Amino acid sequence: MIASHQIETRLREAAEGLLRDKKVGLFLGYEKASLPFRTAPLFLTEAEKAKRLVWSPFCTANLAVYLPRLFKAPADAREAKTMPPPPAVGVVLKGCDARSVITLIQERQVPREKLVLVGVACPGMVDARKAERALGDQEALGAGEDAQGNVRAVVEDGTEVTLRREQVLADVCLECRSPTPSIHDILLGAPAEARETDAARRRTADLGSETADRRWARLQQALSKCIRCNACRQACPMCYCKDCLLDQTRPRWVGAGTDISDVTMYHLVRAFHMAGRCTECGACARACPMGIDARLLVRKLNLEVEDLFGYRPGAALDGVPLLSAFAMDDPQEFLTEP
Amino acid sequence: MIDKRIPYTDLDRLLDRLAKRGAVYAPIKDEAGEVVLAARTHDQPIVLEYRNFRLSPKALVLPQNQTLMCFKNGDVEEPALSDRETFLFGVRPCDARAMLALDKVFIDGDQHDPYYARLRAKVAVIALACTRPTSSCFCTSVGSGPGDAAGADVLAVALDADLLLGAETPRGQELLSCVADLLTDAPGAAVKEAEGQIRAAEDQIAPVNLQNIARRLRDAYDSPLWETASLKCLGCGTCSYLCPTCHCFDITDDVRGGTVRRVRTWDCCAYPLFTLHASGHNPRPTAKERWRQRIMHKFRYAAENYNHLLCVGCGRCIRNCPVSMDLRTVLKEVGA
Amino acid sequence: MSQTQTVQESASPGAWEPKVVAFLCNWCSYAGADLAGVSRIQYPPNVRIIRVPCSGRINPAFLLRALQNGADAVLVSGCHPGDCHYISGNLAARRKFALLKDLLQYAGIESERVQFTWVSASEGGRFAAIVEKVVEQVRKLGPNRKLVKSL
Amino acid sequence: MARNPYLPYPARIEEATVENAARDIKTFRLAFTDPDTAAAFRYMPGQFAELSLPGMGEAPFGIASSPTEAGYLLFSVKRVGLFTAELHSLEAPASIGVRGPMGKPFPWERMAGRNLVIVGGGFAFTTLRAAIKCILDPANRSRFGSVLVVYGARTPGELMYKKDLAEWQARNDIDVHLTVDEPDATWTRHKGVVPTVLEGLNPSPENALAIVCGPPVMIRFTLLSLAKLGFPDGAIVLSLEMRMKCGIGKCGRCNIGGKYVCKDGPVFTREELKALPAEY
Repeated sequence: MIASHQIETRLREAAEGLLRDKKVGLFLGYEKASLPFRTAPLFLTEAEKAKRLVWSPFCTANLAVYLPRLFKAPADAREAKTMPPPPAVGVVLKGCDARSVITLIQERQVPREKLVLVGVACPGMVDARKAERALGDQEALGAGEDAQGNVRAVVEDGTEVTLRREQVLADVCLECRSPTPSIHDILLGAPAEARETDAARRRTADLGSETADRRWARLQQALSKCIRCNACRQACPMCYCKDCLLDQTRPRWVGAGTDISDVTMYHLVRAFHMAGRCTECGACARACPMGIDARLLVRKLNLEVEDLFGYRPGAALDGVPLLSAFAMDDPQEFLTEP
Repeated sequence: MIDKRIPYTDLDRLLDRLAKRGAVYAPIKDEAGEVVLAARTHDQPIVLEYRNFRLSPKALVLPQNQTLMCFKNGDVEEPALSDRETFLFGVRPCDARAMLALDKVFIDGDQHDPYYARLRAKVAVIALACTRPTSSCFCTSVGSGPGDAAGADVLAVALDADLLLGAETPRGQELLSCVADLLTDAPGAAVKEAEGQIRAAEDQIAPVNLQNIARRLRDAYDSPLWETASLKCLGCGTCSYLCPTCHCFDITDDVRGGTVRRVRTWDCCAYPLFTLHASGHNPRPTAKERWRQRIMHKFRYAAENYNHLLCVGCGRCIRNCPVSMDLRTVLKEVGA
Repeated sequence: MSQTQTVQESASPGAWEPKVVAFLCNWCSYAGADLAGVSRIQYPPNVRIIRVPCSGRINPAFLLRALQNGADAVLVSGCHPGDCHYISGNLAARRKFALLKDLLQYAGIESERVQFTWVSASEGGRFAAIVEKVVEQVRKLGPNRKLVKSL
Repeated sequence: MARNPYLPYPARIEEATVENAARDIKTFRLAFTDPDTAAAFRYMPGQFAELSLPGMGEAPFGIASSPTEAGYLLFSVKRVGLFTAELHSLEAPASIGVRGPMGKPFPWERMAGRNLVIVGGGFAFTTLRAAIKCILDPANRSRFGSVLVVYGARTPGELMYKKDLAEWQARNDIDVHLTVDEPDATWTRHKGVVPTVLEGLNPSPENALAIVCGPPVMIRFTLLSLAKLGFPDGAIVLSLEMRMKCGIGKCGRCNIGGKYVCKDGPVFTREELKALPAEY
């Protein structure tokens, strides 16, 4: 494993070079956040400020979420004339983020030629909530990483606590099958060995032989905490629709409040719109302020997508989006026959 | 003023007494082991070790879904509301203060809001002073603090052996008098200890310079700061929905058959639809204007209109922002 | 008056009858249903038909919305593969439906409540048989209580 | 106890008339079903009300009638969104809710004794019609100086309130100038945009007050013209529109700076607006 600080140094050099040589007008990376176990997205436009960039096990955000809005098509003819052409954008990508970018390129939301992709072979990122929970009663004042990739935190009473890496890695990282970006212009870090994750992926989506009523009750229980803040949707790089069905009022598909029926509608609709598109970055679950496993439904859908159609969203740039295509012999065992 | 004491062993009796009069909300552990403010049940012990609740208690006075009226067969029905009292035990001082801020908006103004007012009138707050603030707390900078009694009817401080209590309003006095038999006068040493504890908590909180913040924000309305600070905003409602003072709402109609329910739901200024006109025009078209509105509303417009900030420094927005936005950064930079 | 018609509640619980909302494509299945009627083929009157241009036009939200508004089941029917008036609308829909059915089943909505089939314009008998089957299955399941929004 | 401000007063649509050639503006004449409400609903031109249709929600509209027209309320509504489409589909005697009156009216105390310059464009003429009706009422007319009206629309067919316009043109205590961008064969009045016509008429700013309502572009250029004519900012009155929900300053969306259009507006002087951020 290459130490984070070495990657950080090279990342800063790369960003500085790209900005200085005007290869990009904007560089998206991470900077230090005010709270431990976190980083904040950084919109960098000046080469001199490249030192603000950080690389650590806390670079969780999927920066691909910002790309569609940076390359948003002009709203009307007037805007088309007055809007300056978007600059080329450099962006730091982990394996999952790269899958998102691939999907965005496939869906023609971002132009590949305007992107400089700085991939980092990702060793897995820390789930801030897991880390906080692991500290129990104590609050961390600062956090870093040791040579083995374990997390070290300084807590309130001044003591230093080491949290074992496996203990605090995000679930989504434990399930990740392509931690090294499959698409990149620059690659930092040594490609990590892909984990054997299929069992982990299936286990998390398996409800065994539970009855429909039990499954429904479990879903309702999980969603009952939802406050409809839209964080899961807004954090998702695939949720770029200009007019989201969930916001439409003419007709209004989903009521505005937290009636459990509307909450369930919200999550079913959102999940289904991810079918064949979710790149399993975990942004939705991370964003949820209520700690809901927002991947609950999508995780299962992704397994189906792969089992039924052999499709892995974001795996390859030349793939056709699953639901934009069809085959005469697609499975249809689910159909009702007289 | 803190002058009474009750041993922890009698706390349940005190809450039982309150439960006879109305609903008691108290800190208990939920199924995930997180301490939440929830309706107290007998099988769940009260917990006193917690920083603050993930959700502020604002939903108890400003429910996320509030039925305003129902239309049925051409008639309009207003929802019946129970008149039972609601006791909030263990609310942190910041959240208690937030209720005062909401009062400014919904009650004190030229138009009082009957739905809020009815719920609010029933609520009595027994606040629990903070002993262990978090690194995202900045209550001391918005005129509050770990021992702030504003908004509390009774302020409590948890010491090792006892809970100290003091009435802060006539309502609080009435409450304590109805449980007077469970209370004894707090010895001076205990009161001193409580004060020391609060001061120690205060010292842990990093201040944010909010001197003349309304004026600084007025002068900084056109600052490039808003654009840079809002770039990473995802436009979700986490900050607003968790905020104890954010109160903006939407009114929509739910239809089912011949019945229509007009319902008020929380809304958020970070959403593009919040201000979108039917014509397509949007006075706050980008995250820049919307993020500026959020800060201006809390620290400038509210100061101008109510002489009261719409922020209590609880830090929920900081802790929960998916992209780690920290409004303290903007507040520090603005006009600095 | 409102954007969504609500399926009326039955008069009393004892008199419950399954309510099935059927989304039929204009070119094949709607004509198939029509043929069933013209041919006087008996089928249960529990089905409420909504005509759509093509099964490919159906947004899963239509089906969810029907369930939310009190339908006990939804049935979607399009042209047989290869027969789509728009060449491939039903083929694109087939992938969606396969996943939607799985998703809803996983969520805990009984698979009998969300059914898909193909009926051609000449298959009046098939349409009647399918409706009969769906209604029978739903009758066994009882009224749908999941996702239903009550005011 | 004060009445619940969220409860609409029940009313009925008595008449719905199409106002323009494009047929997307209708004027609805409403009457309260309860005579006590009718007596209690006291308003002045410039104020607005929230119309309510159960199942569709509510939307704010300027009141187009004058309190001198007793017994009914007028609202002219353009079909643009969800609510207005539904409203346009209704006919007498459909029931409808009315919540209000809301906001501050035109500054009637300040208008008294002054010469009034009333400038309107397109379908934003609604509350201006109310104001003119009120001014021209025999009981009120003597309280004001001269009244000059400039009203413009894209085409002759888009001018609203044709009956009123004809009536006003026949009077000698009001000077009405109509203008269109694209005249048809029968058009005999002004041609051109409102600000140009206004400048041509050259009204004196002396002891005068201008009231301006119209689309944003018209407002922008009319303000330039008024400045050229010497009208000080304090003597220019504007009426704003915003997305609203509660109408009573709580829901937090119609504010411009610290002012709420629903309760501090919708009528502002240009001077007041200049002190506010340009977020409208």
